[in-house]
Formats: sequence, structure tokens, C-alpha cells
Amino acid sequence: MAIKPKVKEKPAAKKRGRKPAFKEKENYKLFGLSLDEYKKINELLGHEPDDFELGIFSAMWSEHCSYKSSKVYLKTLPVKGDKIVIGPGENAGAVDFGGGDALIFKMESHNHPSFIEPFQGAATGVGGIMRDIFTMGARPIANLNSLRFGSCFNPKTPYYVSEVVKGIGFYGNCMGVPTVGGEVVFDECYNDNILVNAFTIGIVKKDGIFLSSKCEVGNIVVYVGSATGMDGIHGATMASEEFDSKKNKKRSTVQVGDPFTEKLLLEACLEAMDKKLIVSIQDMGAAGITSSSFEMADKSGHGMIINLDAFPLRTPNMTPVEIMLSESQERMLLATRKEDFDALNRVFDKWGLNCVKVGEVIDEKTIKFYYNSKPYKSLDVGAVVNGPAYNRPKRKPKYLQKILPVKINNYKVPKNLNEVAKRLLTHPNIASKRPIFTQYDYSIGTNTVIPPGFSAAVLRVQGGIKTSKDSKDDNNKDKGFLLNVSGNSRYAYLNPYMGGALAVAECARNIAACGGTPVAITDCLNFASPEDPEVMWQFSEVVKGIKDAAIKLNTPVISGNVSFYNETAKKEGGKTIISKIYPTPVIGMVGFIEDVNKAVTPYFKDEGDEIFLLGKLKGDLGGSLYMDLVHKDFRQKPAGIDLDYEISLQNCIRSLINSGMVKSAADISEGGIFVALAESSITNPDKILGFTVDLNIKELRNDEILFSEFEQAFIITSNSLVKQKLLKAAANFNVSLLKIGVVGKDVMKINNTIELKSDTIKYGYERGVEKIISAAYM
Amino acid sequence: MSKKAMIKITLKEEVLDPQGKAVLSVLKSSGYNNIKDVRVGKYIELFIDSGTENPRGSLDEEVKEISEKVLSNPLIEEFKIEIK
Amino acid sequence: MSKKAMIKITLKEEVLDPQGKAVLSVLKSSGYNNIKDVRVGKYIELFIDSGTENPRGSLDEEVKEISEKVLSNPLIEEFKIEIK
Amino acid sequence: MNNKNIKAGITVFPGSNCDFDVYHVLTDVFGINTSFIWHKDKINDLSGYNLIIIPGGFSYGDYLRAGALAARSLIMETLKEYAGRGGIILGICNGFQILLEAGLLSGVMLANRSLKFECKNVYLKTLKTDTPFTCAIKKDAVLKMPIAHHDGNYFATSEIINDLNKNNKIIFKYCEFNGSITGDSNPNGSLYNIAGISNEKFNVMGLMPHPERSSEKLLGSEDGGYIFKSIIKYIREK
Ligand SMILES: Nc1ncnc2c1ncn2[C@@H]1O[C@H](COP(=O)(O)OP(=O)(O)O)[C@@H](O)[C@H]1O
Ligand SMILES: [Mg+2]
Repeated sequence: MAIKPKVKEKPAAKKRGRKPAFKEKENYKLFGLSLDEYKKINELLGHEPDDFELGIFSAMWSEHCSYKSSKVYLKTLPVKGDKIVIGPGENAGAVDFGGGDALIFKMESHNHPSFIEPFQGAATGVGGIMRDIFTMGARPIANLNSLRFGSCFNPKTPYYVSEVVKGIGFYGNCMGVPTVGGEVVFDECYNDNILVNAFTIGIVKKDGIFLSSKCEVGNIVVYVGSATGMDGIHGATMASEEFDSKKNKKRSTVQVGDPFTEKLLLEACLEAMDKKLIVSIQDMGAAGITSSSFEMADKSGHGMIINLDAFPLRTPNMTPVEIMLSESQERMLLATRKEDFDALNRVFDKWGLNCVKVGEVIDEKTIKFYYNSKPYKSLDVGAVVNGPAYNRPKRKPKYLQKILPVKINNYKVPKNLNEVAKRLLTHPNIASKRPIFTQYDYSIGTNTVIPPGFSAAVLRVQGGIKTSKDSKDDNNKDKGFLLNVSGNSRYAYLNPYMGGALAVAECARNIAACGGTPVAITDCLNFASPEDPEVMWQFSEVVKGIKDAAIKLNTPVISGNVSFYNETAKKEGGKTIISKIYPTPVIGMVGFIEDVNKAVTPYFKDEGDEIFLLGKLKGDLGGSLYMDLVHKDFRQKPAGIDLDYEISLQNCIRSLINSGMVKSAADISEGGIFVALAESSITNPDKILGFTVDLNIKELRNDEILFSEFEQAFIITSNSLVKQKLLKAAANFNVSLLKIGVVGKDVMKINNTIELKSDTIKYGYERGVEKIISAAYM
Repeated sequence: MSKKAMIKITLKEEVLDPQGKAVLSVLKSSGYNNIKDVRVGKYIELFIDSGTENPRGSLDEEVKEISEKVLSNPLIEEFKIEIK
Repeated sequence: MSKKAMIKITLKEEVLDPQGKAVLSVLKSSGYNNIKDVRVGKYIELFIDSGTENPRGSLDEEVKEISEKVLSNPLIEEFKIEIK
Repeated sequence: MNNKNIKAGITVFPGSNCDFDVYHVLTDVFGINTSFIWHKDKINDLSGYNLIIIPGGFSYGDYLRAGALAARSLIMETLKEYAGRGGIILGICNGFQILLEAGLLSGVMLANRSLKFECKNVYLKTLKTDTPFTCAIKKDAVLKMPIAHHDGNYFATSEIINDLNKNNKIIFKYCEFNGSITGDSNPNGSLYNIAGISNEKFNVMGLMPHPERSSEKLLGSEDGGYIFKSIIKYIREK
């Protein structure tokens, strides 16, 4: 139990004689609609919308459900490839893993709910993304997450960190899905808008994938899972709105996650699918029954009868619009053949879950609602589903004019680089995330080959994991897959285009550093308000960067999510200021490795091994943590990335690793080559090592060599006996490979400027994040 | 002099109670069919040295503040205090 | 007719309560220095349909049995029942 | 390894989630003839099984207290009878918690000292090697296995502890990699570093760490495999 920062909003008024959630009928603004949108709805309906209609339209036309500001850009992303089974448009995308298996994955944001109630918000975020995966017939096999918190000096930060992490663990651990990786970044720009992005991957037989688009006329529409309550009503519209305290009032209760019920729902759904009792299925996520019914109807080209009297309710007397908009968790909508309903019911009954007929698929593109046993409303599916699409105005932000290349001569090299080095390694953005990921069960599933704490997570697929215990096979016995999520928002702020490209490249580097080949990506694009032309410009640039990198690296974008309005208006000294997050694109990437036994970890293995630099150092300090911490100035132009070179580099390292000559490989990112080397010596779980490195580059100062971050290079080690072979192999790729030192006992030495004891460094590295978490309890 | 504050924390009526639901299902399957619903909350006892000066003016106010800020989550929970 | 049974479950005195300790340390560091100890227990409400026949003879006995057998662990916990 | 003539059952409660993992190891690694037993299956008698494993997970969400609700389900009566007749039962993690709550083993699990879920590798010292679960392990051997739990802080009254000690029912303790039993090596605050205990007749054992996650080299440790090897050896020699 931690001290909670003051909760902004008042607790909801005492609920004696509960009032309906909506009464300001004419007030479309309260529903997050613009005047134009409201007029359009009038036109489509031929009359003024009432609460029910307004509720449904506003939910479906919200940014969250309709992607109205981002659609035009997302369309430009590459979506096809020879390994792609299903691209964007379904609940999640799928890639061909070989051996008859497909992997299904997606990442989704749950930012605003996590800011309001971090434990439940993060928990239900994880629950939601897992439903997206198993609604397609896949058994979730791993989770990752990408987290952004405010400054580590912000007194609220410890509370958010500890609650979000607990929430993620609570849900994932109970579900029995290992959380095998992620990233955590602390930055002032998230003080009032934390980000929680959750990623899930599942495995399914390629011919056993379920889609939401398959229902047939005459099918029964069935509701399964938890009962519907007053949870998160208006969540969909809330998620698309600026976060100022006034608007927060219309939110009803927080959604409470029930991972136990979701585990039952998972097993029941997979069992029913296995028995072929389901024709089509869609989870109830944002906008609950509204989006699931309209989307299922739309995608299949049919309509539905929906009987609002039939829904199992937790709170009695909910109004039709409340039922339609409830975001209660752990529910699904599905279509089944009439004759299969009884068998379906038996499966859900075995797992103790509701399974209720709520409608029927009809041959008319309309949803006809019944209420109190009478026809209630009829809504055209196309009108509701085809929300607006905007090409919003955009303008290159003014601040970018001031982002110039670093004039390094204006800054002195600090006298004591050892001190600088220590500060970097204990900084929570670099320090070990162990205090976080040990709260997640990362070893359940018996598939985790390389656990969290290193570059990418590496997993295999054991026979028993398949959706059905009877369909066990060994087709993919030695094959492995790799998972990584990355994004650098400071970089995206300083150079949005490169920020998009870097996120993709960095994921690929992490996967290549383990020996894997990138296959496809999912993304979470976290931005401030799209109504701000500067934000829209950042968005368009980021997407362009992702697109170019994804094309070059041959990693199509198969699913994703956009979260706008990550900004908060607050009063400061009588003035209202808007605190906006940096553009924060986060990429989740999946790669494959033919022989999982060959995957390597980044840490040094044995004293005497030789250390090499693969690639070249530019030594550009723009945007680095070093410039921020030491010179208090990170707002400078960072080095760009050469995508063609990136490809040669990654092909090279992958080939070296798979030839078996490489004992460890680490990419260079935050904190530069110094941090890469230091982490390599202190993260070996069985021993502490050190190194001696000589790396002098003409024209570069020591601080440039040590701490520049945006480098296209890796640190690798190998046994000294294979040096010649290694050099020859690298030469084939036109990539420079330079021996820079040897692995030593317990001291880290670089260029006569750095000399540090490995064990004391390890202690500080292990404590950097721990300190923040334990502060929540003091 | 010492006092004891007893605080019952319950989920608000409209909030889902996963624990209560699970307990209910086990009670039903054990044949306790007359049980219609179960809600699980917290019960916290604070042992207070009432000799020490009270940092918040009155004990009542202090306990209320603690219940609100530390013990409960006002977004989903309510509490009742009894002091003896 | 419906009744409500309210059950307070507390840890026995000799059992360590790590959660209580954690709350205590949060309270101390927030300046609530007059709080000497904190114990965290459970508060459970059973909603009972007293029209239905009682499977255990009397309601009191039923609730006692449920508290003993399901809700609490007698090795570490004690309970108090109130029925309204 | 082919152990087709050995028959193992894995109990499945709502919320069990290590059932597939145990199944995988028993079948794919050890070749044992394994099946699942759903907690509501009407089985009067488990005498056809050489071995029952209660796997880890979050039975009934671990709501109320870990293992408490599963321990009140009907299949526990059948299991008690099976144990009474000398049947071998291994409870892993949540399985251990269920055995405690059901009274098949004595004591109780409190929340970890850290009040957090802890997932990491630990080392275990084997205190007793003449049980069905440890007969293939060398005396005082140190085993590396992962833990993953929120409530593994073993607690019992002093009478229970005396009984455990007197009758050598403590089978595993958390230790350093070199076998010394220290406070630092205790991951959860468990009394006397207790990680695994058995009943009077040594046919029922509960263990917090996960042997099924450490039975293959690829996963970083094969030490957990010794527990399954012991059980196989015991069944074969009986
Ligand atoms: N939120 C998290 N959940 C789980 N694992 C995490 C989390 N944050 C970081 N990790 C793990 O810690 C390691 C280091 O993270 P990071 O420094 O972001 O890696 P890299 O710089 O190699 O991309 C990775 O293995 C990552 O998976
Ligand atoms: Mg890193």
C-alpha cells in the first residue's frame, strides 16, 4: 500500500437511486463529437439523435474506435510479405511460423485508465490485449510491455511505477502467460500522462484462426463471459479526449480486472473453437457491445437483431445506452450455428461462465435492437461504422528550428569520466529493470530460453502449448522466436522521422543481436492532440519513418494502435498550460531463429575472450542522456540512421552468430558504448567480469566515444582462436570489425580514462530502479 | 492512553468484486444455496497512542484522512470507521 | 426475506502481518506518528436468502461453518460474525 | 526415456495454469503416460494412478487466500483417500498451497516478505534423500530451480515446526549456491528457509519452486528433473 498522490476527481456521488449516465441530450460536445460530426449524424439518421443513438455514434466515431485522424497515414504502412498470414484489420495480425503454426500478435495502449487508476488500468490493459489474441483462436504465449513514467524526481512517480507493475503482474501471472520483456523510461514529459502499452503474442494452427468477419445469416449471436456492469462507461470517448479535470467527471466507475474469469474465458473459448462450435467471434474491448456487434456485422456484410433484455447484468436496471457502452471486462460476442448452441452452452457451463443468446444474424445491413420485448431502435451498420476520416492540418513545429547539431567545443570534457559513467549506469533509464520484471512470471510456459534482462526475449514452442492437448506436435521443436519492444521518444521529439525509423531499427538490432531474423511488427503510436497541427506533423513524420524502415528491413506492420490526446491542461501560476508528451512511437517486433540453441545473450562469458566493435562509431552526442545529465542540454540534433548500412550490419551479425563464432553480442543504445560494455560485464548471472578496452578514434573526444547513443554498431566477443575467421566473415558484408579489447576479471578499463570495479558498479546498476519502487512503500 | 480504530473497507456497490464472485461460486457448489451474494473487503485495525499529540487536530479527522489517502482507493472503495 | 452476515477476519496476534507492517511504515513516513501498529484483515459480507431452507439447520450455524471452513484459516486467523 | 507403464494424473482446477507445463515435462521429457483430471470429474478412486501432481497456478484466482478455494472442492476428498492409501502426490507452488489449505500438509503460506510476486532462480538444499521425491538426489545436493509466487512465505506454529523437524519432514530449504542456508538466500521470508515439506509417510510433498521449469538444459537448469527421476525410480523399484 502506497501513499497515493491526490486523486484529481471527486469520488462519484453516492449511488442511492442511481441517475442515468447521460442527460444532456443536446450536448454533443460532452460526447466528444464536433459540431460537424453532430450534423452528419443528424443527416444520416434523418432526425436529432437521442441518447442511445448519440452514445453509439460517439463511441464508434471516437478517435479510439474510428482512427479518424490517423487513418490516412496508417494506410501508407507496408502490410504484405511472404510470412504474413493476416495483416491489419482483424483483432490482431498473424505471421507464418512454419510447421503449420502461426503467431498472432498486437500491442495496445491503456494510457488514460492507467493514469486514473494505475493498478486496475494496467491490469485491464493486459487483459484486453490478451483477449484480442485469443479471440482469434490463439493461446497467448508471451506478454511484453512498454512503460513511460514521469521524472524519477517527481514524487508521484514511485506510486505509478509500483502500481502499474503490480497490475501487469497481477493479470499476466494469474493468466499463466509469461511476461518476458519490455521497456521502462522515465521522463518529465510523462509527469501528467503516463503510458502503458501492452503487447501479447499467441500461437495457433494456421488453419485454426478465427475471424470476426465470418458470421452467416441465421447464426445465433451469443454473449459469453462476465456480466455487464456500469464499468468504464464512456471509456471509448474518454480515451480520446484531453485529460482535463472537468471532463473527467463524466467517467463512471473504474474497470476492475478479473484475471481468473479471463483465464476461464480463455479455456472455454479455445475449447469451443476446438470443437468447432464457433463461427465468428469478437472480444468486447473499447465501446463494449457496441463495437463488437457493429464490427462483426459490418465485416461479415450482414446485420443483427440484438435483444437488450437478454444481457446478463451485474447492475440492475441499466439503460439501453449504458448496456451498449459498458466496458466491463472479460466478455466476448460470438456467432454460432443454431444447432450448436446447446453444445456451446455446455462448454461455457463447464467453465462456470455466462453463455446467453442475445440475437441473430440477419440478411439486412442493419442492427435492430429490442428492449422490453419490443422493437426499440434500428441503426444502419454502414452509417455507424464508417466514421469520419480527417486530413487534419499540420505544421512543422517551431521548436525544431532550434534543434541544431552539437557544437561539441562549447562543452568541456568532464574531468572525472568515472563519475559520469557511474551516474549513467545508475540512472533509472539505464539501470537494471530486474526489480520490475521479477514481479512478472517470466518462466511459466517452459518456453523462455532467454529471459528478460537482456536484449530480445527468446522463446521456443514446447509441444504442450498448442491450443488443444490432443493436437500436440513437434514440428517446431528447435525453432525459436524473438520478441522486443522499443521506442525512443526524445529522439522522436528531436527528429520525428528518424524517431519512427529508429524504433523499428532498434527492435531489429535487439533481435539480430540474439541471432534472429526480424519478421513483422506491431506499433503503438502515443501522441498529444491531433487537433494541434504541430502534433499532427510529428505524427505524419513518425509514420513515414516507420514506413521507410519497415520496408527496408522487410518487417510489415501487421497490427497496431494509436493513442492521441496524451496531454493535460493544468493551472500553473494562474495560467493554463498544456503538458504534452513527446511523440512516442513504440514498436513491437517479432523475429525467428531456425535453431533456438544458437541464440546468444549480450553478456561476456569468459575471461580472455576478445572484444570487437562491429560497425562504426559516429560519436555524435546530440540527444544523448550524457548531454542531458552532464551538460543539461539534450535538445540538439541526434545522428541519423543509414538504413542501408543497418541492413548490412544486421545481416552480418546474424550470420556471425549463426556460424557459432560469437559468444556474446550487444547493441549500442542509451548510454553509448560505455553502457554496452559495462552491462556486458555485470549482467552475467553466474559471475562478474571486467574488460580492458582501447578505443581511440581520431577526431573524437573521449566523451564522444564513450557516450554517444545513436550508433549503428554492436559489441561482440569471441574466443581468440577464431579471430581470423571472424574478421574474414565480417569482411564479406562490408562491415568493419575491429578488435578493441579483452574480457578481464573484475575491473572495467577504457582508454586510461575509465577505471571502475565491476562489483560496485553492479550494485549501483541493480539499485537504480529499486530505489524508485521502494520509495512507494516509505 | 491508547485507542483502536477499526476500519471496514468495501468495494462500492457498482464495482465488480472478483473475489466475492469466486467465493460465491465455491459456496454454491458446496451446497450453501441460500447465499445470494458475497462481497470481500478489508478490515483494518489501527492502534493509536492517544497520548502523543495528534498531527491532524482530532483523532477522528486523522483516521478519516488515513482511510481516504492510504487505506482505501476512493475511486472504487468506501469505508466505515469505528473508534474505541 | 434477506439477511446479511458480516464477518471480520483478523490474523491471530502471534502471526506476523507483513501488510500491516508496510502500511505502518507508510503512515510513519507520512508523519502519522501516533499510530503504533496496524493489522490488516478481511471483511466479508454474505447476502443470504433466508426464505430458502437452510442447509445447516440454523443461519448462525451455517455462517459459522462457512467462516470456519471456507473464509478463514484457523491456523492463523480468527473471525467475528454479526448477522443483521 | 520411455516410462509408458507409469501413469500420472494432473489435477486441473479452474485457474490452474502450470498444468500444460507439467504435462509437457512428464510426457515429452520423461515419456510418462499422463492425463488430466478435471476437478469435477466423477472419479471415485485414483488407484489407477502411480502419481498425482497438483500443478501451480492461480486456482480460483487465489482469491481469499492462495489455494483456499480449491482445497474446499470435492476432488480433495478423493485425493485425501488416495494419499491415505499411500498414493504419491506432489503439489507444486499453488499445488503446495492447496495441500496446506486442505490439511494434507501442515502449515500455511503467507504473502512474501516483500509483498511482491517474486520470479527468479533459487538454490535448494536437499535435506532428506530417502523419499519418493528425492531418492535419485545425492545427499546435501544443491538444486537450481525457479520460483514464481506471491505467497510462498511458509508459516506454522512451533508445535508444527517441532514435528517437522523431529520427523524429518522438511525436504528442501532455500540456500546459497554453495548450500549454506542463509537469510539472504531466503526469497520470501519462509520460516527456517523452508521450500518443501512432506507428510508423515513421505508420500505427499509440497514444493514452492518449479521443477517442471527446470528439467531441460535449454531452459537453464535440469536440476528439477531429479525430482521426476526420483519419482520414476521409486515407482519402478516398488
Ligand atoms: N517493463 C518491462 N517488463 C519486462 N521486462 C522489461 C521491462 N523493461 C525492461 N525489461 C527488460 O530489461 C531488459 C533491458 O531493457 P532495455 O534497456 O529497454 O533493453 P534494450 O536497451 O536492449 O532494448 C530487456 O531484456 C527488457 O526486456
Ligand atoms: Mg538498455
